[in-house]
Amino acid sequence: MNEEPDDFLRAVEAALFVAEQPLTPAELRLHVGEAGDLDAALATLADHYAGRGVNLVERGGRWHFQTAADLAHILRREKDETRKLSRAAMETLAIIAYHEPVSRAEIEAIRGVQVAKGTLDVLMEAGWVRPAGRREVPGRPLIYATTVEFLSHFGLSSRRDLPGIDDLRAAGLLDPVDLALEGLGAQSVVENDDEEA
Amino acid sequence: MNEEPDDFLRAVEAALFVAEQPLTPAELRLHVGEAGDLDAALATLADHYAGRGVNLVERGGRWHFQTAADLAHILRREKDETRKLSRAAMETLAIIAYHEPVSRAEIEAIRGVQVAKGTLDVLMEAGWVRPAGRREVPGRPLIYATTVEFLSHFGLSSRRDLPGIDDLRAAGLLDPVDLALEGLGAQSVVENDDEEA
Amino acid sequence: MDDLFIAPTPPRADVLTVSFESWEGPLDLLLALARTQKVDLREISILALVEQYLAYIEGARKLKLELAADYLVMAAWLAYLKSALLLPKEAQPEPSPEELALRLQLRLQRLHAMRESGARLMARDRIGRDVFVREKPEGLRLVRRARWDASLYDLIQAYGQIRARTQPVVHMVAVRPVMTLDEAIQRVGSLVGAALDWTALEAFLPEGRDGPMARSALASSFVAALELAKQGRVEIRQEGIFEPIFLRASLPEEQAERLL
Repeated sequence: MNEEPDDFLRAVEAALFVAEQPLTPAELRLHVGEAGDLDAALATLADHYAGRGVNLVERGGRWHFQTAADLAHILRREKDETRKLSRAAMETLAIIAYHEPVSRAEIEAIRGVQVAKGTLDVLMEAGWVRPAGRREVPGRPLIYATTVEFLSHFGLSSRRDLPGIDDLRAAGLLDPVDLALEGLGAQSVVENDDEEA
Repeated sequence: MNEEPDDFLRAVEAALFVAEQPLTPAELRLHVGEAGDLDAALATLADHYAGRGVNLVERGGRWHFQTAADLAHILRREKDETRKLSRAAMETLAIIAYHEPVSRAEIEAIRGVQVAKGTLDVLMEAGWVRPAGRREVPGRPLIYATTVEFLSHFGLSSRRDLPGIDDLRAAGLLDPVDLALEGLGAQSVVENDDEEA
Repeated sequence: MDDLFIAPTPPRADVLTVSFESWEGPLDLLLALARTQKVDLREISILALVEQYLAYIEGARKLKLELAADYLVMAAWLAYLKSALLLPKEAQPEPSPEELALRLQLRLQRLHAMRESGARLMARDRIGRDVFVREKPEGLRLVRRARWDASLYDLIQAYGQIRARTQPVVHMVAVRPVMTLDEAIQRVGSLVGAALDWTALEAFLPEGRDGPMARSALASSFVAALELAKQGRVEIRQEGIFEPIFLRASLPEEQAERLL
């Protein structure tokens, strides 16, 4: 059954293998010449490759090789990369968590700094923040809230588990640590650390 | 004989088929997983494709599919016409391949002329030659060696496959002139090659 | 690629119009000349080769061809080698001309070997010329999935920092040990009515105070006394400078007249 393929068959096989595009029989003929039974060769090849990792298929009169559908998963390898959330993203997430649902403008008012476009995207991509409708005020801004994944990632059973302001103060987390560096700023500073996010 | 290939074999086949570059077994493993005898699968595949229009070959430890050489005439297109290397580039490439690693001065000693500015550049641009550190002699000259791409391009499994390399080595033709002279029993070698040039 | 297999056409003895640009230096020319002698470079006659080369250079000179200096240097060196080789053995200089000739031969062999190897390399089945790989492989994709590294501590710390940064700052002034003027007026005003006779200022001070509080109370009570005197509510008496100060409530006018 696995006979040595003849040269015509090999030529068809090679031509299909290197082709940039699926080929019609007429296009194949330009390579493999007029001699030889092209239909038979294609049928033989399709049969030969049927159970393999690569199949020869015909779509709309054009032939091409493609990987077997059940192997798609191996052609795409996922790799986890642990990355640190930027400070801007971390702060935005914290504000959403403590004040949800909040609009972007509200986040900016609390942070005292503009929220760059990518920041919310990163948080949504991480699966921690979701759009939660619109605020019924002029402009109907989108409002954001945290997700269930947010709770599970941070080990919270509910948002009520978040430490309150008094807890934060007691833990010294309200002490102005970096103020000297940051500038006492309620002035709008467009942050630029979002690219890291 | 033409048994149904198992899923591991099919996965290896598919991964090699879609890969943009020749793959090392380690790179393949990232896709096909740790289970399965990869060496055996590669050998089986290479064997399976041996007489076909497409062959599985190993070049410098990396595997890829390519069309059978005897089908070149049907697959070659005008645009495929490879840029012809100058004689200088060709000789320089041969010297690097057969003598590697080799410094520019050593290339010049063999060729009897300076290596023109563009020659090494052309070879490096083609991806066939790379700088391979420095020779620990006065002046610490850069030394050059060939690349894995060189092996794939010229269809060599390894440098041992360089045509005639064993004969050349046996004949002492890969030794420097000084060393050859010593071997021939010539006494007091004080000449410097360069004055002949 | 054909030119790789055949060395550039070797010059015929009678044709010297070959352009020197076709040679890659004197060694290249020598190799081409050597190959007109014999296929096996190990058996060429160096003396004959030298004569060939010199004749070639001489012919070029007759044609007034511009010759690169290295061809002339080689010619001079070969002329020297030739004369040394022709000397009787015992008169030969060091290093021996035989050795020099052997060196030249070895160099020609090596260049020849590399030239042939280069040609054989080029003649192999080359990707893109003889064998072909897929034009547009789909490629094995590596999907990088970001896993964000953030702990609850990071979260609450970030929130703490925002709050610390954006809370309006409230200045709380610590309570200091003072008796205000208002307090003193209140106190002195009420106490002075209770005493009918002259009473020392110190008697109006709150008891059990010392230190800054006592001094503040004394100063405030004195100023309160002056204020009350100005309002006509108390009278102040002092015998002399630094003497004790006495206060008493000022009597209503009719009462004062009766007492006088």
